[in-house]
Amino acid sequence: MIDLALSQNKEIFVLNLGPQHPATHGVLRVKLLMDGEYIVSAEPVLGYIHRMHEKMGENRTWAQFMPNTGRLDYLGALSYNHGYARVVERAAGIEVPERAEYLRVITVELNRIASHLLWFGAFVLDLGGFTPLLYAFDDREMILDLLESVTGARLTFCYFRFGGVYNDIDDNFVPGTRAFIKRLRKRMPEYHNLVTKNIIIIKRLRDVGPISAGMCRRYGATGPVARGSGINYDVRKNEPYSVYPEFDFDIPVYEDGDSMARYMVRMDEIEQSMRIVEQALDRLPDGPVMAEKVPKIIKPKPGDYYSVVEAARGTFGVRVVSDGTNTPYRLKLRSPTFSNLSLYGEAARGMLLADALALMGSLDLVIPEIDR
Amino acid sequence: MGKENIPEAIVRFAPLDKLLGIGRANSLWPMTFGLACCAIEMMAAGAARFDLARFGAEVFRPSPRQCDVMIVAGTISKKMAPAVQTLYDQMPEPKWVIAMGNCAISGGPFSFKGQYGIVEGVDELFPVDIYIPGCPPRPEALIEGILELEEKITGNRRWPRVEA
Amino acid sequence: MGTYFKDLFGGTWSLIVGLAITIKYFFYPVVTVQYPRATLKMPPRFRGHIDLVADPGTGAPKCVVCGMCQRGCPSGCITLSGEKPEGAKKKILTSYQLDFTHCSLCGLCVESCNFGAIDFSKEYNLAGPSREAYVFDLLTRLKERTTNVDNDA
Amino acid sequence: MSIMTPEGLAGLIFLFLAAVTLAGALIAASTVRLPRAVAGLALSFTGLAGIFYFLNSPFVALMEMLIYVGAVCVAIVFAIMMADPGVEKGASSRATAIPAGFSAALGALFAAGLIVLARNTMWPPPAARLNDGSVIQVGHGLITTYSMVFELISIVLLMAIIGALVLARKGRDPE
Amino acid sequence: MENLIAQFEAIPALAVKEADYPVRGYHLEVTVAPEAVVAAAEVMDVAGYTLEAITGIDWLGEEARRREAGVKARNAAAVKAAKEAEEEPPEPETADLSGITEEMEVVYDYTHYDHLFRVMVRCRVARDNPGLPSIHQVFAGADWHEKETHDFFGIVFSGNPDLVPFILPEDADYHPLLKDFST
Amino acid sequence: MNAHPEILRLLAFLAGLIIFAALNAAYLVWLERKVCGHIQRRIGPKEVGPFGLLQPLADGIKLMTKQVLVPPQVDPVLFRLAPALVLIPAIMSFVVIPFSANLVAREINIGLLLVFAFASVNVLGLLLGGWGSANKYAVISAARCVSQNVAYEIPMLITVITMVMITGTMNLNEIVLQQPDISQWYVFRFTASPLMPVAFLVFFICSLAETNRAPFDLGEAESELIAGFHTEYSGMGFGLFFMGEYANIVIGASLATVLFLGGWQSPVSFIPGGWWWFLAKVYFLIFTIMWIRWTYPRTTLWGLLNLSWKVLIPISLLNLLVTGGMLKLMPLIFGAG
Amino acid sequence: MNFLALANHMESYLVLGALLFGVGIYGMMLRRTLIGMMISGELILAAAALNFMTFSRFLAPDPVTGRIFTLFIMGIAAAEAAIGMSIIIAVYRNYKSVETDQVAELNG
Repeated sequence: MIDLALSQNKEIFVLNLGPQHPATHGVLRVKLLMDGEYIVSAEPVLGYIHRMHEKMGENRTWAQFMPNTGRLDYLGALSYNHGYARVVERAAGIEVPERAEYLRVITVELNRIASHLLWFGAFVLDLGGFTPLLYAFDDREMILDLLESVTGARLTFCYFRFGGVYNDIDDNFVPGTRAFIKRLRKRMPEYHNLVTKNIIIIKRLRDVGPISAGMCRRYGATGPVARGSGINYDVRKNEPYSVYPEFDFDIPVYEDGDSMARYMVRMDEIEQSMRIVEQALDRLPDGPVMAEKVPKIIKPKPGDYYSVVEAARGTFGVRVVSDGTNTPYRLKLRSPTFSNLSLYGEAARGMLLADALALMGSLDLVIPEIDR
Repeated sequence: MGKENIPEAIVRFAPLDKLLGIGRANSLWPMTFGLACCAIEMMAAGAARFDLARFGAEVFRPSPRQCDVMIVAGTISKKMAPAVQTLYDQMPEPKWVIAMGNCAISGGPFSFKGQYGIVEGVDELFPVDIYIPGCPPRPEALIEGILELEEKITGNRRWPRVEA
Repeated sequence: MGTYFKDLFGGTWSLIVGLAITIKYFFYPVVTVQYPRATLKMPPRFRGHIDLVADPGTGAPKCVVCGMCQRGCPSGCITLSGEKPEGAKKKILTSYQLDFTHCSLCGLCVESCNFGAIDFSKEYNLAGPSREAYVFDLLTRLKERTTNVDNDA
Repeated sequence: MSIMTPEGLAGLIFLFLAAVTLAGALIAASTVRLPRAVAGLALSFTGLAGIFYFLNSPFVALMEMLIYVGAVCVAIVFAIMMADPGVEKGASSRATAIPAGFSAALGALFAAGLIVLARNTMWPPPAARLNDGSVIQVGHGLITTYSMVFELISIVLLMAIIGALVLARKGRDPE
Repeated sequence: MENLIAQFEAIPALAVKEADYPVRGYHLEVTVAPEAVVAAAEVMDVAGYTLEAITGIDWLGEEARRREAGVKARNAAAVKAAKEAEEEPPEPETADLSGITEEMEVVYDYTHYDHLFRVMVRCRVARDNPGLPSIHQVFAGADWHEKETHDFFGIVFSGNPDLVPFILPEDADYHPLLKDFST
Repeated sequence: MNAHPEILRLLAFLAGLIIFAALNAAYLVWLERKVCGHIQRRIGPKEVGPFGLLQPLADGIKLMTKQVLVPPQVDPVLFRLAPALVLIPAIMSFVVIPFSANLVAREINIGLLLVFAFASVNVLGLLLGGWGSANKYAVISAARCVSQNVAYEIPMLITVITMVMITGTMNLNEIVLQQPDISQWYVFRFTASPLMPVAFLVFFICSLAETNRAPFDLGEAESELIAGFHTEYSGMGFGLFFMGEYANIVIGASLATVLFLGGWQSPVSFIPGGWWWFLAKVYFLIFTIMWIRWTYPRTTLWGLLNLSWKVLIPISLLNLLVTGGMLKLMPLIFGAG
Repeated sequence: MNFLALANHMESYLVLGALLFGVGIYGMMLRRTLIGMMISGELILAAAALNFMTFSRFLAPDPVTGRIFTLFIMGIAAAEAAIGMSIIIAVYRNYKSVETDQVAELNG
């Protein structure tokens, strides 16, 4: 494809976006074939931050792998904690107390808001607006303070344990979270006024980078990318887990499939996550945060176990193969952005460079999670 | 460390050197160069809560040609190492390197026995001036690192020390 | 044509609204915490590197050299050794090395300790020119801490 | 005449500008790197603009800057970027290559002829001025006496625009 | 679902087994021969499924372990039986480890956007010179997953357009997730 | 040593202007960092000197003593020439800017034309710099800059022609003198054309685009083109580009002030007019430019060209027509004079 | 002869124009690319413009005439640059070359 295009037209040149480039949010490299400002073909090159998570999984005990999950997708670390904790609990048959499930949902949803806020800022940064990033960081810092007061970390949380969570919340957490949600509710209209309704943003996002529902299916896209293309798929609803069925929330779906749709999905998800957190805080039951009968050394029965959760970027799945010992025999991490990014090459063809970067931003990439 | 390639001045003029040092120390422009988790904390350090700009160090330049300090924030994989090396080589002298986070210092949690993919510490590639441990370090630690680097350049510290 | 004028006037209005928001924040107070001059309060659960906990009575480390933390650590950053003096009931800690540069601050070591002998320190602003400085000898640190406390008292 | 008088300084500046003009022209005509040739051309035109200033016409001088440096040179650099010849290739492939010496001789011949002509002609004495030739006069001239020229410029420019569009368009889609 | 099972059996699949979803996390487990993975993918495509992931598992030494475990169990049973019968325990058997072909496995995870049904298609290939056809014609997203599996396990997906090191460095000739891999 | 006073005056002004341009570049950067800081609810430079006022000095020292890398692939002549081509015309343009009634380096009758003549050279500098860098990002950036500049020069010049029609002169000081108080400012001179505020807006937007400022900073689009045409420049080469950029901003704001906002004339009766008013107006406009920059995201190339061809050029042409009509109409209605 | 007074003599301008013209001719002959030839052509046009201006300054009773002709030349030059550029682009797109001898087939 590339050679053919090169041989046919001398004006086409190769532009290497990355591995160090401000728009790739890390160390993704995209090999672009450009005809002037138009992209003839785009080919992401991965592996610049391959950190051997799956190999490490085979070398560590079940519990020791937990910190790694927080480093897969450092923006939504708790979702990944959750996914891994769930699959091991499934394999080892561990029940989680209800309070722990509530705490998991609250922290995961807060983390999702933080992740979307950061994405929002970074996305607008890709489009050239710097200030919304810092406003988003402002709000995000509040979430991080809340989470830090519970988990002790700001970013790479390692909070969940098999059978519950590491420790209970402190007294300030519930009022703090309520105050934060109140604040964010006030801020969201400002974000919409500053960014969503801005004519430049609308012109840059509407009809840019359309992804059809069929394309999503062929590439296995999930999360906001699929929901922006009219696919009503969210693991929290389609394959209910934890205590999600107890909450009343909507899955935002937009039909257009363009960057604006994906943007709107995420912005609406922030609102829905706030709803979930509020309901969870209202109903937060008392009780222990750790299951009582958790074996010190976990040795699941041999066999395959699979579990998915809805992370901020889409469906995060963990397949573990146990051979009955205290280490996983095989640990496969199905990362959502890996699939979401794989459609980039097809979607970016024929686009302008600036639009292709808007498309890339709208996919919400976290590279370490792709490379694993 | 980072200074060893600078040609020796023909006339050495101590006060002028000192002035240069002060000028350079107070205008450390980092590179927009994030590798992994720590990059987010690097962004947080530039954000309103912590505000690296107070020390004149918020001018994140995307081009290595215009940077003074490279903040290596994250794990360096073996595939990435040549690119990092190139970026370092592209920076004009005088230049400094901050290794932010355990991954950049030593490979961090990813340097297990039998690993095949990462460089165990950025100092295997080029000299590092300041190390900031943590996984990831808090933004304060990055600010502290910048201050330490300023101290290293000018030889004295203008700011109070914070004892945790 | 309709959309043209709608875009023109609606777009201009959206731009003005944007300007209004930013200028509003221009006059808002800043949220910066000026780090070396002012510091944020670390939450009680903040995880710095680990530190040994001294027995309040004797001032000696609580550690009984069971090695659980060493085994539990995913990154293998803890090396400890102890010896059993003649006639003593318990092992006594002779060295406790923490290679903080490999630590991932997961807290598995603290959790696995049944004696409450290690805890997170609150050091959040470590930075310095040498890598070796972050291989901590926790026993020495503990001694320094206790002597400091004594001096203060 | 002393240099430290306005007239003397002006004379010095004139010489400087003339040198700049010629140097720029030589660079433009002889360097093999086309972007440099354009830089030389721009230099030459800048010098020429200064010379026009000496000829009592700051208006034309500024127009020279605006049109030649700001527009023509930019258009040429653009053409270079589009076609990307970068460096002119050697003459080896060309059977009809004109040797540089011959070119130079021809150029020198023309120049010498013109110089001789200029120096040996008995120019009539300067005529009495009708007006000061200010911008207003130029404007008046353009729409009264020389309205034909004005129309012609307009038509030429219009044709240039259309022609450029047609040519570039055609080139874009060869099918 | 019956429909799906029938279709899989028509491929033909080696085994179609319903799984215990709450325990395993998937509903249907289909084992196919390497030649049949494309047909299985087509079944899934027609039924409107999407490909979630492809991965490999290295079963190095698994057969040997299984035989040893079987022998061990038999020995134990024999010892127990002898004890009950108050006889001399018989000479313990030793496992016959000859003639083992080491295997690797490729796992395809399918799911559906609209209803909850997860299908796992597994396929065993020989460990030396492992290969099976690519399904990227059916699911475009499989391309990257296959490249990744090739990187990690060295499994060759014939028909994949560009099976070069993808996540590993360009010049990598090792497959790190093999059980006998060491640096 | 019998230097002519006129020469001395010119030399003094030249030195003054260079210093002015340099100080402006330095302190506008400081101002920009402060403004963006406060818009983003942070402090901005603070620790280097009081209020961070020594920050530009530190940056300057650093940039000047930084190694100047000339990468091997570049055309060294063009590479070194380009920053000068950007900076020098910008400083030259200051020559005709009337800071006050007498504080003008050289008052010439076609000052307006001079500014545009020199401003057009700026483009060539960017183009040659980008091309000379032999870096793909720089080349794309240069091409973008030029198409942008060409597209926006048209509405800008049409607006300026309209202004020349109204004022009847290209002498900047005379234009200022025509606007003695706030009701006479051309931005509010509805008797000349009811579209005057729009014309001001068009001019302002065009000067944003001409100086490659956000939201039209396509040339330096950080998230797309690294650092655009100055990707390969280090140390003072980059510093000169920076100075040129800020000098151009000052010129754009000055022109807008002179043409529409009454230049150095005082808007209120109790404070006399003078350079302070001129600077106040200019810096207010510059503040607005910064405010805009830190509010909006970047447009795309097509959005930018669309804006020029579909919005600004029609509006400016309409304004030209209306103005022409009004010029003929007003004497008929109000009588000659 | 006082070199500093040259600015007031018509001949000096004419000589400069002649030299410019000569350089233009030289470049025109030397150049092999369309762009190079265009650059040299601009030099020749500039020489002509200089002569117009000179005569207008020193000889003509109405100084406007020469200026208007110079403006005319500038208009022509701008038009030439525009057309030239698009021809170059068109030629390049079709022949992938801007070397004159390689596009000789244009002639027939």
